[in-house]
Amino acid sequence: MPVGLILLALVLPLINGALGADLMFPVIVVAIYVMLALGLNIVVGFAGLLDLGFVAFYALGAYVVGWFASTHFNEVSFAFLSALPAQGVSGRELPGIHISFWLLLLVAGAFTALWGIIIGAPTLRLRGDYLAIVTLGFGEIIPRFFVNGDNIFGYNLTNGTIGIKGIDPPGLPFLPNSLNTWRQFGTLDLDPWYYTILILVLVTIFVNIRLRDSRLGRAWVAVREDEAAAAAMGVNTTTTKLWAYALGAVFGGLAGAFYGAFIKSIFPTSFSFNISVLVLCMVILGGMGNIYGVILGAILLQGINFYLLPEVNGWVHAIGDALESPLLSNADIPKYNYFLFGILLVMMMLLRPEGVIPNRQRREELHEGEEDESVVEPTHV
Amino acid sequence: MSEARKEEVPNIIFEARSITKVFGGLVAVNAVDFYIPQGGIVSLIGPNGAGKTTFFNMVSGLLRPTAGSFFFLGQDVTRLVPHRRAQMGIGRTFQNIRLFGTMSALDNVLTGMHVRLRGGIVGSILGTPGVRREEKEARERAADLLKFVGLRSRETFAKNLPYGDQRRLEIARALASEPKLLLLDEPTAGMNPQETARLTQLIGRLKEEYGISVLLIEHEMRVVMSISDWVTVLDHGEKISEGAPAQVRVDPKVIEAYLGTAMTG
Amino acid sequence: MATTQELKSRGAVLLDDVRSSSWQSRIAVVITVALLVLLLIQAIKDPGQFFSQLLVGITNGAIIALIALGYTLVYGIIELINFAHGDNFMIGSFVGLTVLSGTFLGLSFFAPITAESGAVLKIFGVILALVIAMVVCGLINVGIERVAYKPLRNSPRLAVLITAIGMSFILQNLGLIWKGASQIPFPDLISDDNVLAGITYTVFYRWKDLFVILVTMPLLVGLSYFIQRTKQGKAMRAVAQDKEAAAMMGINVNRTISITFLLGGILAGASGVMFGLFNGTTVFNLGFRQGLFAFTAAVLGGIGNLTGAVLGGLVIGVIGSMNDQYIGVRWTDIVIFTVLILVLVFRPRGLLGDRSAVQGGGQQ
Amino acid sequence: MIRKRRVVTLAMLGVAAAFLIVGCSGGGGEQGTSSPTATIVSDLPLQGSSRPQNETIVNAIQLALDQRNNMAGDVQIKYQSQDDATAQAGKWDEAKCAQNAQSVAQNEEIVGWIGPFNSGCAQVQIPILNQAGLGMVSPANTYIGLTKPGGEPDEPEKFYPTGNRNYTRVIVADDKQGRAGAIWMRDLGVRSVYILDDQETYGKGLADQFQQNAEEQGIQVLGREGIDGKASNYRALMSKIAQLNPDAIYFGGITQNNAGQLVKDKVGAGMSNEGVVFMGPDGINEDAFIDAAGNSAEGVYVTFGGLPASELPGKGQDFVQNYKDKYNSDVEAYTAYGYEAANVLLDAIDRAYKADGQVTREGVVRELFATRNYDGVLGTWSFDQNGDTTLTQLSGQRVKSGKFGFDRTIDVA
Repeated sequence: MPVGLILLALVLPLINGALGADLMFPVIVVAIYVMLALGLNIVVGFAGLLDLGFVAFYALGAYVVGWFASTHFNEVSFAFLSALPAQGVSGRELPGIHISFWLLLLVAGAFTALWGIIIGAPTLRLRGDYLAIVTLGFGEIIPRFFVNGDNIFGYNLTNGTIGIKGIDPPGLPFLPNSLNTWRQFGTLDLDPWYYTILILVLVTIFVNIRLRDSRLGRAWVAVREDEAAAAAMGVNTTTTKLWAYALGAVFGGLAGAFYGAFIKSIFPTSFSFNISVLVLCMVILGGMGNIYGVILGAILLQGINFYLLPEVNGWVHAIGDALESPLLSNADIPKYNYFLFGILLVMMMLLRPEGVIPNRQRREELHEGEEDESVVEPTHV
Repeated sequence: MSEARKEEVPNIIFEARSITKVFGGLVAVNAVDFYIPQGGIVSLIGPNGAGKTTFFNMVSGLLRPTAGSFFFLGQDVTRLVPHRRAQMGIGRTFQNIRLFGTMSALDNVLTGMHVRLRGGIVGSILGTPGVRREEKEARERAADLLKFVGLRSRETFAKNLPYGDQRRLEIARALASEPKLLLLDEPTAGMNPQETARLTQLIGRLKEEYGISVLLIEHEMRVVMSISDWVTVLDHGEKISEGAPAQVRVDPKVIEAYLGTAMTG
Repeated sequence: MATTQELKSRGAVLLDDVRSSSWQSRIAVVITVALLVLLLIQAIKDPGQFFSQLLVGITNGAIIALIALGYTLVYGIIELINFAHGDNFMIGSFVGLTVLSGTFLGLSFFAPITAESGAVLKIFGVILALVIAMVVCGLINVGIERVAYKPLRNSPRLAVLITAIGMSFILQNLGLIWKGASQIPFPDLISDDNVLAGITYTVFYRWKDLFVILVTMPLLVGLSYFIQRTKQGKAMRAVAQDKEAAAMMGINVNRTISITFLLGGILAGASGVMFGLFNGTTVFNLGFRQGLFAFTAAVLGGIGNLTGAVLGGLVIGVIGSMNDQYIGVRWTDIVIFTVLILVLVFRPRGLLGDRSAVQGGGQQ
Repeated sequence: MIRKRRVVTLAMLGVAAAFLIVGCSGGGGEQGTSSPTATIVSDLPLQGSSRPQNETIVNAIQLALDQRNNMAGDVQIKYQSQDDATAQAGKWDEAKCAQNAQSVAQNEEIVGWIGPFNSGCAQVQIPILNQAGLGMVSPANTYIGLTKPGGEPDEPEKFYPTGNRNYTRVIVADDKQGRAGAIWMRDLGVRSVYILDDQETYGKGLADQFQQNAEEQGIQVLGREGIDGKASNYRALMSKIAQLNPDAIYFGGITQNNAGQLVKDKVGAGMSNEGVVFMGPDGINEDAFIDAAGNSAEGVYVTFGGLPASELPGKGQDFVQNYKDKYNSDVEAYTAYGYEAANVLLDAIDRAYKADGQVTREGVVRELFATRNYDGVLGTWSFDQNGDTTLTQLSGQRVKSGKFGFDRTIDVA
């Protein structure tokens, strides 16, 4: 891990402060996506399994925090290591379950890993494209379930589209009052949030690297390349794939948990298929299997989404105003971002399937077909 | 005949009892009995389409027989999945080389060691001393294996190796799983005479240096005749002959079967 | 000597046999039977309502079946889930709408055909819309195959699938650019009146529903004739069986694949126009969900199997309408996607079975 | 290899920095004018399907400022328009909502906030801006729980962590619109109703309120169901409802969730709009609904949480005319509310400066809540202690010959 980059990341809030810029929020959002992309990278990049429903784990992680660190289950009142005072704003005893965010991170990781296994176990024996469809199915069902979940046989499990609101901040209650920002994780000073997600991202990167170079990492590549040969070498292909699925899910869940606490509200409608595809685009753009490539992919695509497209929109409007063309001055370029991503996916696959920063192995694999094309191509064509 | 031999060689490592495989009405392998003695080199020969590779895939677990059972080290392994058989000590190579093309030669061998390594996920992530030591030892062992099969380039992608090296790498990869029984599917296919000779020598050393039993499918009759302890001949899924190489060579049924097709080798 | 190809397919068959163990099938059968009994009870309680819903389901299912055929044809021949197919269907409905409006790119060809037009003009309009949409969608499908899938025919399966997803987004956004984000109304060319008026009033079957069946049936018959009887159809079947062998026998594999995509596109175009005329609205993101339903239908019937796709479509349609009636509209999506997952997990070969979805040895 | 990695790292860094700098190049204020200055912001979703509606609100705010020469009394006003939608969502996005609120909260120059448009976004923003003590005026949020009990058990307290209120709205909340629908149905002689909603915050909340009020009005509720706004049709649903023979169907939801299809299938299932009333809220009060429903829209009833432009009092008519003159286009349903919100906020700033001699967030909030008998484009009204408007006049409209026509006013007082 390049030390320089870590150092820069560590002092970023200082730079931000010095510039008087307003970077922290977008940086945190980008970091969440970096985590998601790295999680998906384990599944798609390392193990070669196409997961089109990755957003499901993101959603599950967020709901874990939503359920266990808010007033949602207001029929009970239970707090455990929570950063909140036992009495709420109104002075009454806080209804709902309030468990420390740090503990919930672990819970979210375990919960999503469990779901990864539940989803993966029966489906991982399916061939790759079928697996993609099954994951897509789950990715559609889970958010839909959260939408409908306000009435499961009369019980309000998820609060439907109104979502879960007022999620507790993480907080470090044992700190002295003088370190109030860290004690409370307020909404105004984002430094504690930033360092939290930074640590999470670094852990994710570290785990990615270690896994890639481990016995399991080799098994993933083996299964990806030739499942039968891998099995004949003694690799348990199902568990190997299951691990990829579960570990990918863990990082999706952790990202979701952080997101839930950070935004303090969860809406089931935010976990759409588009998010799955966006994260997939990040992995593919950056280079499947390449950790740094995937990070770059996440930063690039979020940059395009948040800054480039609105900027381009501004330019187009300016041009439209100058030319007095209502078509251009009323254009809504950012609306078509998935058009861009669609083209990106096709172009990447056709021209540079290994991504911007390729993984050495993946490049070889993805260009495999080209060399022996003549062998398979019917001769008279 | 086979009954007689069983008495001669009491130490049976692998046994097939009336193995039958039917593909949608087509009988590919028909009630074949078969066994491999401890430390022996047994060859399976027969003309094209005789069902050798099908039989082979059943032994390694990629296919499951329609009827009959397999015993390995005295245990019924008929219903075991491939990786479980590999764990028990059945290693194999493939007729059409199936290396992990975009892994380095060394990594291919390390993958072969998969079942013999213990490094768990948590250990790998934390980099515990145990896992590190194991990795280091594994690398050394893998390097030794590469040296044993006579491969110099460790870091080259498997797919970029010359053909003969790929064959040898496949054997090294199979050896890495520390098999007690090694299945070699036409290991000399596509090799020139010198390479073939070297490989034959290598197979001989497997038995001597590692005490590994070998089941060999081979078209090259010179190889079969020179190193086999025992030869079984399949034709149209049926066992038509078996015996010592010299015996089989003169069996009229075998000659007929091979005359019916083009005699290879 | 077994070729790799053989080895793979044999492996697939075997692993499938081994794994779909009998207790799973038994549970599946028990659950299915229980559900059918529950439905039967409802049918006896209120037969009019039940049959109305059955007819609704069949009509909805017929449209799904036509789309499903496109998936199954393409999957049968190149083992690709053509993700963009659902969006091609959406484009089909847009093309139909444009034809009926009589205006394209600001050029007015004829006066829009609306609910007020005469009967002859309406029939002419519907046929014209169908034909043009079928041609356009057929060509789009062929074009997509040529540009996006053909160069990747020997790449890992993952790569083609990702390309297909990309194409899906491209088509969807073309629809968005073309007609905007909101729902667009189709002219009401076909009557909402009850066909069965005078016979029974408890069962409601509109002329619109009949129209769907009247368009679907000839298409199915035609398709089946094409595949069973014509030279091209036979070539398609040969290529689906074994590309290499077909090529060796002198079949032009690339052209056959193109024709398959053409057929799929034609069906998508027809179902797009029908969908619009039947439901009365269309929208740019229609294809994702309808496509997924249709894919579910194809899988349910046994992907690669044409009869299966039709059967699957009808079953999905009926499941949908029965769910709307007896469970609740908001659960319909979940129920259908659950069917998809259950079928893939427990019976990947589908009801009628053809190509196994279970992993064969080492396929990419 | 290591060297190469370093290059890559640097490149990544560069790109990241470039994006981030582009992103924050806007904003930043200047100081040093003689009269006191203050900044107000609006926060509306400006991408996706609700963009046209919200652009008219931005225009209306700009109009209000132009008419005052950018002055609130003696205070010079700067205005920034923020977008709380993202391209990837195509609508409001909770992260963007939080980001906007967070960023404004730290900028002390900003003393007033107009928005947001969506109640879901308000749920995210209010707690953040509450801690910053920033006064908010929303032109469009109707979810009850934002200001008063009636939503979830611990609402509205959970939105106000400081315990002080800072949020107001000039539109009437869902309880009143739901009640208006029920009253209207009673007056139409409806005795039984089937209620549908689109399962979104707005639609579901309204349907809840309607249901409660319908029961109070003695209307029998035959069933209640959430629909999937993306389903291809609702034939099975309508066939089921037709069996129950309701006098009316109420739909809580928005056009974008397939309201047009719903009406088409209702009529298609043999329930004509003459025989069975179809009523919806202001979420379908737009031409897009009539377009989507085609002929089936004829005779549909729609309630609106205020008065349509044509029924506004004199000042309102002036506004509609001024808007038309300036922007050469018509107002949308919420445009006048955006204009009213801007004027209320500007007057509060004016009063705060006059009272305190300076403009503080605290003062603005105090004065906002002190708005009484305000004579604006919506009529004469006050904020109650919750920050809700005291207006009780809603309107009912009906589709006639392919257009919404004003039918009646409904007073829910």
